[in-house]
Amino acid sequence: MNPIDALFQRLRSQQRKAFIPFFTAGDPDLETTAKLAHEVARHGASLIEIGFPYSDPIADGAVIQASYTRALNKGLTIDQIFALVRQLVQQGPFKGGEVPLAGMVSYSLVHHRGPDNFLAQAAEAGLSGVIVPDLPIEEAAELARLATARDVKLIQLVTPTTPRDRATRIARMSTGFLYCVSVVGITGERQELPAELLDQLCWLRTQTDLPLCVGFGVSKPEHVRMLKPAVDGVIVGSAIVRRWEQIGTKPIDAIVREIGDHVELLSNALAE
Amino acid sequence: MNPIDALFQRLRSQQRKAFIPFFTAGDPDLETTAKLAHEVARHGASLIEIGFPYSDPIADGAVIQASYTRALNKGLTIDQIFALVRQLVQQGPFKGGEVPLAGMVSYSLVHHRGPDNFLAQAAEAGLSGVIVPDLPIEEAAELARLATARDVKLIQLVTPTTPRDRATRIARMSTGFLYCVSVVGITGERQELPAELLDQLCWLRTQTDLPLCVGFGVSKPEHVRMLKPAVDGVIVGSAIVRRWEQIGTKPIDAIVREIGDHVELLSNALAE
Amino acid sequence: MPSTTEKVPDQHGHFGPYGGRYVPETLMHALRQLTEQYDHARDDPEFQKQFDYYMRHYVGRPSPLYFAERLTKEAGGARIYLKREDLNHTGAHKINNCIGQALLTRRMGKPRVIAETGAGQHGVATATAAALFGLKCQVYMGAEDVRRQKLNVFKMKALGSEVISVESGSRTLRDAINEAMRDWMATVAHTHYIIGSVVGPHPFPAMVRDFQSIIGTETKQQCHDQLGRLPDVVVACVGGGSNSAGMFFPFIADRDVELIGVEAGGRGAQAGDHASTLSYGQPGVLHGSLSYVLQDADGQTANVHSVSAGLDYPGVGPEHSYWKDTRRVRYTNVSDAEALEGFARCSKLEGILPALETAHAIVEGMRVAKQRSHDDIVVICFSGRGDKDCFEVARLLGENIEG
Amino acid sequence: MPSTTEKVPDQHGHFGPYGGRYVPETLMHALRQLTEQYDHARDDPEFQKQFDYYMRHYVGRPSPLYFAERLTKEAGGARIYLKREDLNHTGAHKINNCIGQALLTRRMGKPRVIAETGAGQHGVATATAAALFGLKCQVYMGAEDVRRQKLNVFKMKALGSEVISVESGSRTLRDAINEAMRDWMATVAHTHYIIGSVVGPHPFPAMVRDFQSIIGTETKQQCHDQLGRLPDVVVACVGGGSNSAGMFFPFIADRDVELIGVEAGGRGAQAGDHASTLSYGQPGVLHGSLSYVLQDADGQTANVHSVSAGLDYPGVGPEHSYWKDTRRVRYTNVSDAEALEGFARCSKLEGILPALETAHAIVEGMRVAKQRSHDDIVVICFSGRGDKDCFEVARLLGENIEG
Ligand SMILES: Cc1ncc(COP(=O)(O)O)c(C=O)c1O
Ligand SMILES: Cc1ncc(COP(=O)(O)O)c(C=O)c1O
Repeated sequence: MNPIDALFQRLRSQQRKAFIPFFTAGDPDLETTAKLAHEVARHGASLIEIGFPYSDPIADGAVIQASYTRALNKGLTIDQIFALVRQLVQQGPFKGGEVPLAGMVSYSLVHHRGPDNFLAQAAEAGLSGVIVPDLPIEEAAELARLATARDVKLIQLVTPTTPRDRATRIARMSTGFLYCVSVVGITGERQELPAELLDQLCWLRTQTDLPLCVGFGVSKPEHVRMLKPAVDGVIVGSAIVRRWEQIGTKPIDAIVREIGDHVELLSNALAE
Repeated sequence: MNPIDALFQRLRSQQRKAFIPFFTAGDPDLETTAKLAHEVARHGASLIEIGFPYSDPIADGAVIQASYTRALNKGLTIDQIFALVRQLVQQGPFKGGEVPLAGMVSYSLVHHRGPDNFLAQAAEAGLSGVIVPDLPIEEAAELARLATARDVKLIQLVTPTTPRDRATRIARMSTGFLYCVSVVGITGERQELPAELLDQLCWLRTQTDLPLCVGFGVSKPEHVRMLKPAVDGVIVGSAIVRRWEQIGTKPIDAIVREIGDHVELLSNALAE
Repeated sequence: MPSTTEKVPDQHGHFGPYGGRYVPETLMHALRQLTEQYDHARDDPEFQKQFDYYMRHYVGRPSPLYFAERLTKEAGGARIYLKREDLNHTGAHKINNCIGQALLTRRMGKPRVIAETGAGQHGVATATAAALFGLKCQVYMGAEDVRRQKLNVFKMKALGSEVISVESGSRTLRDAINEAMRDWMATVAHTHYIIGSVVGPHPFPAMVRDFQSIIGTETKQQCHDQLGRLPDVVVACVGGGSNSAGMFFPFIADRDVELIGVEAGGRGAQAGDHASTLSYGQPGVLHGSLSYVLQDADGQTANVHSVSAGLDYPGVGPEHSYWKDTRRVRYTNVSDAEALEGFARCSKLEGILPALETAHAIVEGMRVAKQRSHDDIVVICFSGRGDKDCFEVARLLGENIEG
Repeated sequence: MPSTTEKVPDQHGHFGPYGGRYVPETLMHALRQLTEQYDHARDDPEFQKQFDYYMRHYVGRPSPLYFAERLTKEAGGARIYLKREDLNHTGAHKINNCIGQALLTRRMGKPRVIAETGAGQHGVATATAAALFGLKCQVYMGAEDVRRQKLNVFKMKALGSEVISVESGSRTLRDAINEAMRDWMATVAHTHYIIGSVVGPHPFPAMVRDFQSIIGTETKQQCHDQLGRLPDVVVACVGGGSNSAGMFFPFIADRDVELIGVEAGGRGAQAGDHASTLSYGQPGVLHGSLSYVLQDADGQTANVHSVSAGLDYPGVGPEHSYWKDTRRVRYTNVSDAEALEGFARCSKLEGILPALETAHAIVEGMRVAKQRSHDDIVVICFSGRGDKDCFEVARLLGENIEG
């Protein structure tokens, strides 16, 4: 069984929720990214989303784009990311898929490498799923077919502007879980979560058995507490990634610890 | 009899030619202009043309315009020029009109003061004639009438491009003498005098009894010698005026003397 | 009072008491030749055809008569229409005249043209026409202006013209004109002098007006086609007076059409603070013709000021003096500050950056429109685009946009 | 090989394998709405009438098809005609699209538009259309470009728009597009994003092409009226590909008309030295659609270079990719040095300063003309005027004309 499916089966049976941190591969460097993975796993991460830096990420917010730029400016390559994944899954909680790893990657990069080639390498390295945020279902059929063949989950997104019939179709195509975007717009921290989101989540429950995980704009324990009853997991990205803006003014290890603490704070809120 | 008419009568009877220097009133200052008048009279000037500085002299060359600009920048006024003339004609060779004074003045200035007013003041001050280089015969009838009434000579110009029938009409309207422009173009020094000029002068002789004086571009004894047989006088302007460009690098008196020497050189060539 | 519809100028170039030829004898022959050649050309259908051809295919005419809906709303009165000379090739009305005179130069068989220029607009237009017809071109420009207007100097050079920096006098437009006249006196046999406005000795005022009359002629036709009637008011800015003369002339006989010329009010009515020749000047002689002029007590040309380089001239075309005295055209002025405000309003409301010259006309046009009913029609001659003025406007707003 | 005259794009915006929508789900709803609204508008005679009205009265269309006699002589072969988009309001073809999309925005009842801009041309055109229709407008511009293009920044502000300096990524056009997309994701309910070329997700490539097709449609009509037949060759420069798409599209079914797209050859064929996407790139995804793109070995967008800011883009419209693969259009390129030479030649011979983008098309047009007989006709899309490029050209020639 794919580790992501296994994870949610396990969590559901325990009536627990998934806490899913996101960070960029190679920001500030690959060694630190590996450290960070262990740190967040230690502090309650159930699944980790690893961002593949891309030069022109229209689907991501300014915080994540800046992080991508920092990583690319150091010459990061996709092969290095796969190598990182390969190394991670040989140790600790990543070994055997206890804490699965998913890649967040622009279709520009997937297309360039060739979809099947990309998926083959991702699977071989040890990624259990991929999120391709700029590939709507109209263009996704082929990649979905290939992903199924390779047992890589292709996690689709729904947003508050997605009409209901379309959301149903997206849910039908998604595997692993359904990524529910919490706000109109791009990733970034928000002060509040919109009430309609809860309605949408309730409705989605009636449409699909897939786990529902909410991301975009989640940064505080209050957010997590508010969401908890309606979701199977929460995804936290920008709130983590932006900590790397401090690099140069703070030691790397201190930042890694800070992120670990923040993850613990949020995952505790989810586990309360 | 008007001093200019008297002058040419006298010269003709002596078979001599008029040497007519031109300089700007008030460049470098009025005191020096007065000195210069005496200096050139002492060195052979038969008649002096005094330039009235004007801000936009399209009829004059760059050397004379620069001189006008210098004088105007010091705040020179027309009343001051008339006062200078008034002062000059009370002394030495200017008293009694032995060396007549003529004004060279743009019609812009004449028009502004009112033509009759201007002529009245010019006559009162002691100018025997005026040259208005930007007033062709088509526009000159009124001024000619007023000048005749005030016994001020209105000296007209012909140029190498003036057709013969037109030259005849100009000669008919001119009084005092006929100002023959030697080259196509504006005042300024030239290396040579055009041969056609001599032809034109010969032909003009058959058309008018007025004295013929040649100006524009005369600067060297050779010019004067070449012209002598065909003319009643030569006019020298830029070659004199440009000496004032040295001001600041040479004492004023030295420049006055230089001009005197140059005038002597040229007037001697004419008297040879 | 003479009727303004009588044929002016007369054969000597007199518009009533104005105009004429106040130039050195050296130029008289050339001016007579030019007058003759121009008279022939004007009556020659082949010449007209050529002129029309280049106006249409090269300059991009007819320029639209555009209903300025938002300016109209803002003014809250008469409907405002803009005659879009800014859409012409090189961005202003200047090119109409330059093409006309360049064609005439070719017809006269002269291989060279010269021109004067202030801020550089007429210089660029002349360089353009010279390139088009393969004429050698030299442009006289005051040294001060050369320094301030590097972009236009670059353009003239790129178009193959030589720019001659004039160091005499005030080192600005006036001196460039003086210097160009001087050049012409020496080169008249093979050179034509393309004067940039309805100024200078006869036949220039009439000739430039005729070439620019395509503005008014088109406007009249467009009013007829688009509105079914004549406009009530026509407004244009007046520097030397060419865009206004070209706009007004075809309407002169239509006595019901009110014509308004707008001069540069500058900083105020004091001598040296404005360039409102017709408002504050008096008849005088400048640059070869008799017309209103701004002079000091002695008759020396006065210093003038305007935020707009193209209006910053102490003279004006003689026909305007005639129209002023005969009351056919009313002349008024608009200050620097008002013009800048007009620039901002027109940009924000219509999406058209006006030349600062044009901004003067816009201000007056809106003022007049405000006082009239929505049934009335005010046409503003939109003489040029404002790209050239952005640097100056920014400077006045305290922004540095250069370099 | 599919026939190029088949109806493309299909309902998902696919031009053969190209185009589509590679955007976040957040935008999908807005893009579907936009597609629907645009489809209605396109078929609505009232909308067409409005578009035509503003094209005629505001933009100044039709732009002339001008016989370039001296360029023709210089090339010494086929007759060269220039389609004068430089005479449009704001000086290039960009305004056609901006007016179209601004009208659509008004029709959709949205009060705000955003746009991206590189050198500032599309930003100024968008700010212009926004001013005209009273829309709030914010323009995203890379911080580097804001610094280099102060004049255009000033113009946008004067037109009432806000310019947002983008500090992310390479701080140039690419990043401005990314940032604009992001804004749009958050504001799509009341904001329309006016993309400046035939790029981006469906329906933009088709919609922009349609608005720009007025170029080719007019050209065809003018060829008919002036020449009595179709041209033999049509040449246009290709940045994002909008002026070329607008020019080519109406000729696609006329298989006897040779169509040539000219990309920026820059300093040479090495990666990073040019912007010849179709010549040297490969299919990939950028800014929401699948098309040829310049990428590095990993699929990251490559650095590109061109002397011309408007061609300096690593992508190209998907329909061009389709036309390339189906061989309906031939794509070639012209180097920086050649383009500068073309700029100089056109300026000196025709009195028209071309935009550096346009200069690329001129060079290729003359090259082709040279190889053909005088009976043949080459039409060059004269996409814009060169005023904006004078500073850069002067800098390259070692002259300082700023300040
Ligand atoms: C756009 C524009 N309007 C008006 C003028 C004023 O000239 P005129 O009064 O001759 O039309 C100029 C002169 O440069 C100009 O560039
Ligand atoms: C004058 C001009 N031509 C061409 C282009 C290239 O764009 P496109 O290929 O979309 O026509 C631009 C872009 O700014 C431009 O300004």
